[in-house]
This record gives sequence, C-alpha cells and structure tokens, in this order.
Amino acid sequence: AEESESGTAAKGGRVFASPSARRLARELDVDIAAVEGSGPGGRVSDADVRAHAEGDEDEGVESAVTSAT
Amino acid sequence: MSDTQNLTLVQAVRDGLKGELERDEDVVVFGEDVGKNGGVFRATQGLYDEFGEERVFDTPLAESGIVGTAIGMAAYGMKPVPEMQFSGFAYPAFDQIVSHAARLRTRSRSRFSVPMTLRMPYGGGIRAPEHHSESKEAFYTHEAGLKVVVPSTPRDTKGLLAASIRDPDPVVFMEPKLIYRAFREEVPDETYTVELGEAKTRREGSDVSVFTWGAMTRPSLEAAENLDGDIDVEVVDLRTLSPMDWDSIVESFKKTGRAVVVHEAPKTGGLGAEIAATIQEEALGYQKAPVTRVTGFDTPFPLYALEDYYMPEAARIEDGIREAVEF
Amino acid sequence: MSDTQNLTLVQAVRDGLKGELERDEDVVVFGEDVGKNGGVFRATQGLYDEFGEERVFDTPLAESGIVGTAIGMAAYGMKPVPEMQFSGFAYPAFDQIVSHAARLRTRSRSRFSVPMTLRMPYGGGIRAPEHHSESKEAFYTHEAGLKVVVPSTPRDTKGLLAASIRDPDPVVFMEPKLIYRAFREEVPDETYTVELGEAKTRREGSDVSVFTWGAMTRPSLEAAENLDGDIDVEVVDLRTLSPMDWDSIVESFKKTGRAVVVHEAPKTGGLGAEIAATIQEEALGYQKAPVTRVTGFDTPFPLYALEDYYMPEAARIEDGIREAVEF
Amino acid sequence: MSVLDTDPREQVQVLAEDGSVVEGATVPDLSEEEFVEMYRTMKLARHFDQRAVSLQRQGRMGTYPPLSGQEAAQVGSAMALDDQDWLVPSYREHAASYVHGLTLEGTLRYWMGDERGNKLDDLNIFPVAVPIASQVPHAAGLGMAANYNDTDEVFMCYFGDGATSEGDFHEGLNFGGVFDTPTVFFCNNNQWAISVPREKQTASETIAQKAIAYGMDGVQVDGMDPLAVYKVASAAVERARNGEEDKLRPTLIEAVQYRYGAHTTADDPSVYRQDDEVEEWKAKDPIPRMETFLRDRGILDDERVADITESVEDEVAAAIETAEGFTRPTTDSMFEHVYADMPERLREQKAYLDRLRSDHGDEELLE
Amino acid sequence: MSVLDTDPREQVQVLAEDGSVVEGATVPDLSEEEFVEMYRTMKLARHFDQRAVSLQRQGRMGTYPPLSGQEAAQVGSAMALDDQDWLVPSYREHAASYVHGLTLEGTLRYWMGDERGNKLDDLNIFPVAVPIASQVPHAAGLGMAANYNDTDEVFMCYFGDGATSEGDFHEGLNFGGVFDTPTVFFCNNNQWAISVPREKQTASETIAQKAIAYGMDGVQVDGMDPLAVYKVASAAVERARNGEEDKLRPTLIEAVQYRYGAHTTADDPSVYRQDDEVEEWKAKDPIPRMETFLRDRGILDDERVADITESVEDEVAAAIETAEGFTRPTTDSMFEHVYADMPERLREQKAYLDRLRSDHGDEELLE
Ligand SMILES: Cc1ncc(C[n+]2csc(CCOP(=O)(O)OP(=O)(O)O)c2C)c(N)n1
Ligand SMILES: Cc1ncc(C[n+]2csc(CCOP(=O)(O)OP(=O)(O)O)c2C)c(N)n1
Ligand SMILES: [Mg+2]
Ligand SMILES: [Mg+2]
Ligand SMILES: [Mg+2]
Repeated sequence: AEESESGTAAKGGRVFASPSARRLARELDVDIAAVEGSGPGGRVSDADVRAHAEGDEDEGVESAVTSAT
Repeated sequence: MSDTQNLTLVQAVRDGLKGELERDEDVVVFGEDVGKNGGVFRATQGLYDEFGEERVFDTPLAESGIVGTAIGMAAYGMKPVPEMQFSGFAYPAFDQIVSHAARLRTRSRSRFSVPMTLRMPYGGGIRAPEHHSESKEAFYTHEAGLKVVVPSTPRDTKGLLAASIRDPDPVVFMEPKLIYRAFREEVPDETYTVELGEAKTRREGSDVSVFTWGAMTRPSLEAAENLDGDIDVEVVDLRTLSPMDWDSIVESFKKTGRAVVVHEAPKTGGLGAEIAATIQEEALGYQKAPVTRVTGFDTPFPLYALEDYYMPEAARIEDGIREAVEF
Repeated sequence: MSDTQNLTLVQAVRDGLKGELERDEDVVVFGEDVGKNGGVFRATQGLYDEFGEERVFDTPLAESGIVGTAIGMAAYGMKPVPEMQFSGFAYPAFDQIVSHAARLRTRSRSRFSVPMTLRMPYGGGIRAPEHHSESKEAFYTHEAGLKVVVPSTPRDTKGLLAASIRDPDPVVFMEPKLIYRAFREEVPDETYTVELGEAKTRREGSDVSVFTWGAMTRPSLEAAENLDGDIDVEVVDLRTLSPMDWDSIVESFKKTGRAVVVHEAPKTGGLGAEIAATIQEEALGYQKAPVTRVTGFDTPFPLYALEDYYMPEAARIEDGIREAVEF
Repeated sequence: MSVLDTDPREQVQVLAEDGSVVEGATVPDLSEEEFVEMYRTMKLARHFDQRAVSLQRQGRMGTYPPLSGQEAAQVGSAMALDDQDWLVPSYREHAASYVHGLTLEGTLRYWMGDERGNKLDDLNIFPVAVPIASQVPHAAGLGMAANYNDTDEVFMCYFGDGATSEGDFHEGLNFGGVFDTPTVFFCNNNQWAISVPREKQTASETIAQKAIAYGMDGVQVDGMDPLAVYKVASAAVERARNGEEDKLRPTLIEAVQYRYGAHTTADDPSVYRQDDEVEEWKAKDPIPRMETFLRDRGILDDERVADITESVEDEVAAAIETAEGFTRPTTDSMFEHVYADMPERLREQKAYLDRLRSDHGDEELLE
Repeated sequence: MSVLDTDPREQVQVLAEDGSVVEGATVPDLSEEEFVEMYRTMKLARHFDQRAVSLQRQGRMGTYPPLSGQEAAQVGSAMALDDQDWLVPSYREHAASYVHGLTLEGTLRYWMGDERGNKLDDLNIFPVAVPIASQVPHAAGLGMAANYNDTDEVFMCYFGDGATSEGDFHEGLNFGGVFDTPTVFFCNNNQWAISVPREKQTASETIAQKAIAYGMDGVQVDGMDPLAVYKVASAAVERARNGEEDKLRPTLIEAVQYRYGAHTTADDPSVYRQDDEVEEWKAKDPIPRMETFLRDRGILDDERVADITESVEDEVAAAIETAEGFTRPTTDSMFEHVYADMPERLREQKAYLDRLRSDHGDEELLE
C-alpha cells in the first residue's frame, strides 16, 4: 500500500515544498498537494503543513505524531 | 554506396578519427601502440597505413611526455589527439593535464589555448589486470578548463569525438571500453558533430530520473525496461560531464521529483555527489526523495574474480530506483 | 618549565614532527629543502640539526621520486613523512599516490601497507605565484585507501599530525598555509594524538550548520559571530576529510535542518558536493533549505591581483548562511 | 677490473649461441647442482608459460603476460640473490619470482584475478607492478630503508625497455645514485614495448649507457645467456651489498633478449612484427644453449634431460590443479583491505553488497 | 669539429675570469654593436633585478625570482636566436625574454600578480612555467609541430639544475631525441635548487653528460662567460635548424653559473650557504668580464659606460612607472579565459561575484 501511495504521489503533479515539509506532511498524514504554500512561488513550508493539519480535524494526526516521536 | 555503416563503438572512434584526420591537416593521432598496431583496442586500426606516420604515430612509453608534447603542439596551432592506453595510466600525466592543458588559456589570457583531445578508455568489466578498470572522471571534472566527454553509443561517439577535436579547449574523452564491441548502430559515413554540453534523454518517464553516462547507460535502460509497467523511469545520458548540462538535469528532476545517479566510479566524491548537490540546490522544492547513488564501492577496483560485484548492474540499479520511488 | 608553548600552526607542525621523530626511530622526514633550510615555510626548522641528515634530509627535485621512495620505505616498515613543497606540486606524484600508496594494502591483501604521512601546504591568500594556491583535497578524498587530514588550529595540528604519522595507512596531511602564522595557541609540550575521523564543533548553534575545514574555519567563525543575535550558527570543523565523520555532520544537520559548506576549492566536484549529497541521503526529511555551498570559483586560482576575490571570506559566508536560513 | 666496468656499448657474453664458452670468458663459479638448477628452472618457466597461455585461451585464466625467450635473464639474475635480498618485479617476472620463492600457484592465482596471489607472505618479493616503471622508485626507497637500518639486503628491480622512457625510471635511478642505494636496476630489454620497437623508445644507442646520467655504472649483457646474466648480476649484487671504492652501489643492467610470444594474451604480435625476426632470436634460445653447455661438461645426458622434462611437467600440472582448486575470494575481502580499520561508510557498503547478494543471488549480480 | 662535440665533462670558455680571451679560443663573430648590446643588456638585467627586488621589499610587487649572476647565460643564449625562433622559459628568464622581445613592464606585470603579463601577444615566447621541468615536454612538442609544419624555427628551452631530476626533464629530452626536434635544452645550472646544492641533485658528475641517455650531444659551458654561451648556443641553434650528419638536432647545454641572490624574495640563502661561496663566484661576474673585453678592444670607455649605465637606469625606471600605472585586472577576466565559450555555471558564478561586489563593496571583500 505504502508503495502505490508514493507511486501516486509521484505522478500527482508538481508540488513545491521543502523536504522537511514533505516529511512533516507524511508524519501528519497530510496530503501535501492540498496544502497552500505561503513561501516564494507558493512553496510549502513546515509551518504551512502544520497550519493545514491544525485546520484539518483529521483523526489520524495525533497518533501519527505520537508514533513519530 | 551506403550513407551509413553498422559500427561498434570502437569502430566509431576509429571512423571519427579518420573523418577528422581527413578533414583537418592539423589533426594528429599519437600515443603508445596507436601506429602500426592500431591501438590495443584497435581504435586506430588502419589509420597509420592510411595517413602515414607523420599523422598517426607511436611515442615512447611516457604519459607525461605524451600529454606535455601534445600541449606544445596544441599551443602551436595543431589539433593533437593523444591516447592514454587506459585511463588508469593517465595519472603520470596528471600534472600536465591539470596544471597545463587546463590552464594555458587562462594563464595566457587566451593568447594560447590547448585544443587537444585526450582519448582514454575507462571502466571495468573486461577481466583486465590491475589498474586497467579505473573510472575517475571526477578527477577531471573538478579541474576548471577541461571538458570531459563520455559517449555511450556508436553514433554519439563519432559525433562527440569530432566535436571534441574541433573544440578550442582541451577535452578528456573517456571511452567506455566495456561496450567497445557490445552492440552496433548505424553511423553516418560523413563527418558530423554532436554538440558538447548536451545531455540526451534515452528514455522518457515520469516517476523517476536516472542520470548516467557511458557504459552504465545500458544497464540503466535495462533496469528501466524491467520496471516498465510498475515504475515509469526516465533515463538521461549526460554525455558531456564537464561542462554539465544542468538545465536538462534540473528539468527532468522537476518533472519526476526523484532521481538516481548511476556510475562505476567510487561513491564518495564521484560525480553523483555533484549531481545530487546541484539538484537539491536548484530544485529542492521538488524533491520527494533523496537522490540515490548507485555506484562503485569506495575500494580500489578489484581484480577480476570480484569485479562483477563491484560494478553496478541492472539488478542493483532497479533496487536504487525502487529506493528512490518508495521513499 | 612549562607544560605548554604558545605556538603558531606551522610551529605546531614542527613540534609535532619533532615529537614523533623523538618517539619513533622509524620516522624520517624528507623532501625538497626540508633539511638545512628547514622547509620553505620553516615547518622543519632545526630538525636537521637536531636529528641529523639520516632522519631529516633533502631529496632531488622530483615529487614522484619522493613519494615513490617513501612508499618503498613505508612498505619496508618505516614511517616516512615526505613533504610536497606546495600541494600544487604534488601532481607529478599523483600516480604514486593514487595507484600505489592508496592501494598497496589492498593489492597485497594487507601483507604490505604504506604508513606514510604526505605533508603538503595548501590553499590561497598569500600572494604567491601561479600553482602555489591549490586546494584540491577532493582529488584525494575520491581515492579509497587514502586518509585526508586538514588541521585548523595549532593544537589540533600537532595532535592530528602525530595521529597521522602513527596511523597504519597513508595520510595526505594538508596544511592551511594561509594561517600558518595567523594566530597562536597553547600547545602541550608532550606528544599526544587527536583522533583521525572526528569532526570538532567549534561553535554550537541551532539555526544552521556550517561545515568547513582548514583555513576556512576562521572566516566561518567570524561570519557566525557577525550574525550572532540574528542567526544562531553552528560551525563544525571537519578536520579529517577522509574518512569523513558523517555521524557528526548528520547529527548537526538534523538539529538545524540547514547547512552551508565552506571551502576554497572550486565548487564543481568539491567536497561540498559530497557533503550535500550525503546530507540529503541521510537526512532529507530534516532539510528545510538547500545545502548552500560557499566555495572558490570554477576557474584556475588567479594570480594575486584577484585572489582575494576568489577566496570565500566572512562577508560571502554570511551571505551563504542567510541564503540557507532565509530559504 | 669488474665486469661492471665494461663499456656500456659492449655486451657481456659467456656462452656463445651454440652453447660453447666464448673465448676468454670465465664461467661463473657455480656447482653442478646449481648449473642443473638453472637449466631446470628455465625449462620449467618455458613449460609453465606455454600452459598458462593455454589456460587463458581456454577461459580458465584472465589476461597473462608470457615470458618465453626471457628465461635466462630472469633465472640468471634471480639466482644471484641471497634469500635475504628482495625482488621488485614488474608483471612478467614469473620465473625470477619462482627462483626467489614464489610458487607457481601463487603466480597463477594472481592472473586468475585473485589479489591473494599478490600477498606474498614471508617472501621478500614486492607485489606485481602494472603501471610501467612505477616500481623503480619503490626499489630505491626500499634501498634507502635498508641503508637506514644498516642491513645488507640487496634489491633487484626489474623493468622493461619501454619502462626506461617513463619519468619514474629517471627519478628512481637518480634517487638510487644520490642515496647510494643497494639496488640493481635490471632492464629486461626484450626489444618491444607491446608494438613499439626499442629504436623508437629512445634515440640512445643502448639502455646501459643511460646509467651515466646517474653517476652509476651501466652494463649490457646477453640476456639470453644465463651464465653471462648470472655473472653480471652477481657482480652488481656484490657491489650493491658491499660497495666498491669510487663506485656507487647501484648498477643499471641491460639484458638484451627477446620476447618470443605476444606481449600478453590480449596482443597479436603478427600485426607489428615479422616472423623471421622471431626466428632469428630463437637461434639464441637460452635453453638449448645451456643444455649444450651441460652436455658438453658431461653434466646432462638424454636420460637426465628426460627426467627433468617430466618433473617440470608434473610440477606445473600440480600447480595448475592447486590454483584451480582455490576458493573464490569473498566479497568481504574487497572491503577488508582498504584500511587497517574499516571506516563506517565502507562497513555500510559491505552490508549493502551482502543485502544485494541475498536479495538477488550471485547469478543475477554476476550475469 | 663542432664545439658541441666537446667532451661533456669539459667546459667551453672564451673569456677568462679577468676578461681576457682564453688561449686558443675563437671569439664569436659579432659586430661591435652586438657586443655592446650584449654588455648593455646584461647591465640592464642586473639593474632591473635590483630594482625588482626592492619593489618587492616595499610591498609594490609579489614574490620575485632574481637573476643576478645569470645574465651571461640568459643574454648570450637568447642572442643566438632569430626572431622566428621560440623561447620556452621557466620563471627566471627575465633577461632572455627581454632579448627576445618581452618588455620589462611585461615581466613586472606578471610578478605584480596580473595574468596579462603572460599574454605575450605577438611574441614567440611561451608563458612562464612554474611547475619545475613541466615546460620541457612542451618545448619538445613545439618542435614536433615545427617539424610537422616543416618550418625552420628553433625552440630554446630553459630550466634549472634542480629541474633535471624531474621525470618531465627525462621524458621531454627523450621525445626530443626520438622525434629529432629542433630544440635546444638549456640548463641554467646555478648550483642551487633553492637550498639543495647541485651535488645532492644527482650523482652524475655533470649535467651535460645526461645527454648521452638521449642520443644527443651534451656540452658544458662557462655560463658566466657571455661569449662562450653565445658560441655554444649558436652552434646548437644552427644544428637544431639545419641538422648535421650523424647528429640529432637537439642539444643539451649545461651553463655553469651562480645565483648571487636569494632563490626568490621569499628565500633566505644565508640559512643554507656561506657568503664566501658567493664571493668566489662573483669573481667570475660576467659584466666586468665583458666590460674588460670591450675596453681592451677599444669599444668601450668610461664615457660610454656611464652613458649605458644612465640609459639602463632610465629604461628600468620607465618600465616600473608603466607597470605601476596598469589598471588592476577586472574580476570578469577571471571567468573569461577558462574556456573559449563561458559555460552557464561560470556565467552564474561571475554574476554572483558581481552581486557580492555590489552588495559588500570591494573593501570588505578584499579585507
Ligand atoms: C604507466 C603505464 N602506461 C601504459 C601501460 C600499458 N602497457 C602495459 S605493458 C606496456 C609495454 C611495456 O613495455 P616494456 O617496458 O618494454 O616491458 P615488456 O612488456 O616488454 O616486458 C604498456 C604500454 C601501463 N601498464 N602503465
Ligand atoms: C614541480 C615543482 N616542485 C617544486 C616546486 C617548488 N620550487 C620552485 S623553484 C624550486 C627549485 C628549482 O631549482 P632549479 O631547477 O635549479 O632552478 P632555479 O630556481 O635554481 O633557477 C622548487 C623546488 C615547483 N615550482 N614545481
Ligand atoms: Mg619490452
Ligand atoms: Mg612523472
Ligand atoms: Mg638552480
């Protein structure tokens, strides 16, 4: 499942984000493509991902964060 | 009369040399055993008979002397095409290459230049003795003033060699001896150039970009085919390693967001490092996974009982591609 | 009698050599002008008088001969410490360094080894003539079997030099001649070693990691101080460039998520590339910005009228740090 | 006067081409056993060489550099060494190395692609040197170490005619002269550097005269005359070991000889040289020459020759069997001998290769 | 018999140390003007040298390698060249280069850290070569190119005594011999390679005799005797240009001389040599020797000597003024001469440096 997911992500259009933001998005189970970037050229930062996650009432967030620590 | 011939890569070297020898009287070909013997790989076969020993000649066994005299000839206005018998035997000439060939233009503010093409077969996999399997292109790409070219097909070989010989600056022309005779391609009879500094996409793909050159191009394409249907792999043959075609690399990467660099040279300090560093510099925002390096090991190239373990082959490249994609 | 002396870096080289010459009869020091003259930088001053010309001697002017004979001596069981007068004059010995010193152990399955320490002053900024300002550590770090060490302080110099001389493998010991006499430090009189392969954090910080070595350590620290209060900069002096202390690099990077590599060598193919490549390999998920490289240009090192433009200095490093932080 | 004082443009000879002793020449003072040993070793080398070439042809060995024609130079010179002395070879000194203690299976192992053939434990033999002339400074350095340690070892350094064009030849001999090292610089001038004939290698009339540039004596010897080679090499070894008034210890010996076969099994000499040239040189073949000498002295007869032939064949056959029985080197060994202590990154690479092997199996990786 | 056939262990001389003509020596056939020119140029070189050293001391120039004591070797040899011929210098041939057309300000410019001093437009002079002996193969290669193009240019290649130990010296001379190049290999044996005396450089009795290793003639000349140098160099140039039966075109000349001053302004010779050695050699000073010769012949008198002294001082002063008036090279020039076409990455780096300069100002960057 993991494999096909990233496979899809790879095909899912160009997202402009720092790798740390991408990792955070994975950890927070956020779809990076859905995050609005606030950086130059719409780049997605760590903060954007966090803001998105907080605005999003996704249940998985907490467990993802815990399992990452 | 045909317009093309079906040639191996080493035959294309020979054909390229022949074309340039015919085209320009200032071109001379020399080195150890390149005359009557036609080169230990037969890359100069027949040229001695055809052009005579003024144009195609053997030298004493002295690499620094070969490159040093080539520099003198080049500064004088000739277009020398010396051969190093194996890239592992170019080191005695290293000072002449990096201190003089690379710098004569800058030192003399372009009064003198060194339009020399220094041919050398490189790479492993042919069950050769010690020191015969080096691939240390990174030594030359770190020296400003040199160009470094590595062909991967017969057709490119002839065109890149012609472009190198006609280039006003010194070119280290590294020939992938593993594939000297591995396959044939239709090569035009007439002379032509393939522009230096331009990468070539050998296979288009959207999931991951493989950047490679020379003898590693074929196993990279093989790996891509093996993964076909599963992962859509782009394979870019860099062809000129200095100056590098950064635009093509970055563009491909921005498309895929994932990359694998494949080279035979040891990992640490190999060109894969420069490619990874540049990618993250220019396209970090697109980067979905680490640029994976599938390379030789950080060991001297082993004697032949172990050489096949040393060199990347399709299975290893597939693993590397999966690693990049599954990150 | 004091326990320490206040020494410059070049005096620490001398003191380190002296300590090892006293400690081990197998240690010999030789090269061009290292005898009576005490070295063109005075790094061997007085050693000829103290130890006699059996232990400290001049050789003919021939770098390949110097390294080649050192390899013979080392294989025999001695601990030769040859000097290349400038790193730019080590190229004639390149074949001996990469084909033999680096490989004798592997080729003989450890029957023979080459416990040689090849000292060479490197780097620019001293208004020297052509070829005297090279810093091509990347040539040596790409060759498996060599260790590469670059000290940045007098105290480290003595300890790293001792560790290099005692090391069973060949060490290219590159001395930052720009700071040979730039400052002094208390250096213990007794001999001691600073372990090879361990980086040293010169300044702790949390915003960004600067990785550097040798003469670039001081301007890096200066840049960090200048930015103090604004940006909290960590400065890591790598000290051993091969084998590299990857753990320390990655650990620092994981803390800061941003990095700048500072070196004098040309950018393309410099060690900055390997560091950036490894960081993204091992810690991509922590990466907030591209690893920025503040380096020399991809040109031959210029004559002195322009050299200060070539070399990174504090202002340029500050810019690089800001770039990494403001990404 | 020492034989080393011969004008470098003349050629020292003891046995004429027909095996008779040249007029006025003194035969070196060897025992009958030693003479026979010299003969047998040359025969062994010849036979080994033929078998090795055929192993390569059959795909049972990699590229191999044959020595046929060069037996006298190798055996004669190496027999001039004591056990304590060192041999610093190029890549063609299989016979010289054998004389100095290397087994035939050791030689085979190396050319079968296994670095353990270069380990040379307990032997005073330096590893094979492929980069031409690069071993010459090593030999000078070994001599400097011996001087420093005040031993009386001698170092016999071999290289070809082509090697004399390399900078390392020059630097090595110059160091030898300056530091007065106990080195014998032994040039196997076999007339060819692959396809390049001796005359194109240097405009110098002889190689021996190059010694003048280093202040040492140079002497030319008939390299297909084992007794002449032994004589000259012994004199050079003696001078290197014990010195001689007004003379430097090192000597440059040019042993004039011929390579009958290809440069290596990858080479085709018919492209660059005529068969009749080969035939001319075969008239000087050291083995029949030595055999005649020994028969004339009543040391050999048909029966002993037959015995020797048989024992030589047996020895070579046994060596091949042993060599082919050796296990393949482990992949670990590739990582184990880079540094005394394996750096972490190398440990990771070793583990990665192990993983690759277990994931894919050796067949796939070695395809 | 050519003067080049002199035994390499002897020394060719024309002027005795006192300026008289050595018995039996023939004075080269130069006009009065040429003799005076020779004298004037040596004086100019000496004066230039003293001023250059003091410029360095005052911080107005970087490291500089002085030539005092070596004027005769440089001027005598360069005067043997035609305009069409080439000079392939090391780093100390300021006087030879001057004779062959390089301005003094050109020389100063280089040592003032500006590559344009090495541009040498329209001059048949190769750039300064700092890596010792590396220019020797270049000179052989230039000669090969001239042979190929069937010109009759000659290439005069300079190097020091220390340089003869490098592999490149050996390889260059060997190529010269094998390809019979129109090269004069001119060794300025000034007794020292920085602190290493000639005797430690090689065990060879002379440097001239090293020619034997390459099949060419080697000849030793009193390098502080401008007429002897001119004579030998002319003979070598003539042989290089036109050939001679049974002789190779190239010659190795060893000009025995002495460096009065430091190796470079960064060197302190008092550490490694005695003042009285310097004084001994000063007795051979070429300038008074030549002056005596010219006075004896009635070509010079006090007045002309004073005129020459003054004109030399004026010329040097003017050159210094010109050199100090040159603009600093642009930072762009650093990028412009790496390749014929600037690669994109280099263009970016150039733009980056421009940005740095405009952001920070030159003072901050150059601090
Ligand atoms: C530095 C270097 N350059 C080139 C080669 C390739 N090569 C191998 S053997 C050989 C010829 C050597 O000739 P010679 O020194 O006469 O020795 P021989 O093989 O005849 O014994 C050459 C050119 C090499 N091994 N090393
Ligand atoms: C390859 C190389 N090694 C070392 C040096 C440093 N160096 C500069 S000049 C010199 C001595 C040269 O002596 P010599 O050839 O006698 O020339 P001289 O300076 O006496 O004219 C040395 C060792 C160099 N420039 N190049
Ligand atoms: Mg040979
Ligand atoms: Mg060399
Ligand atoms: Mg000198």
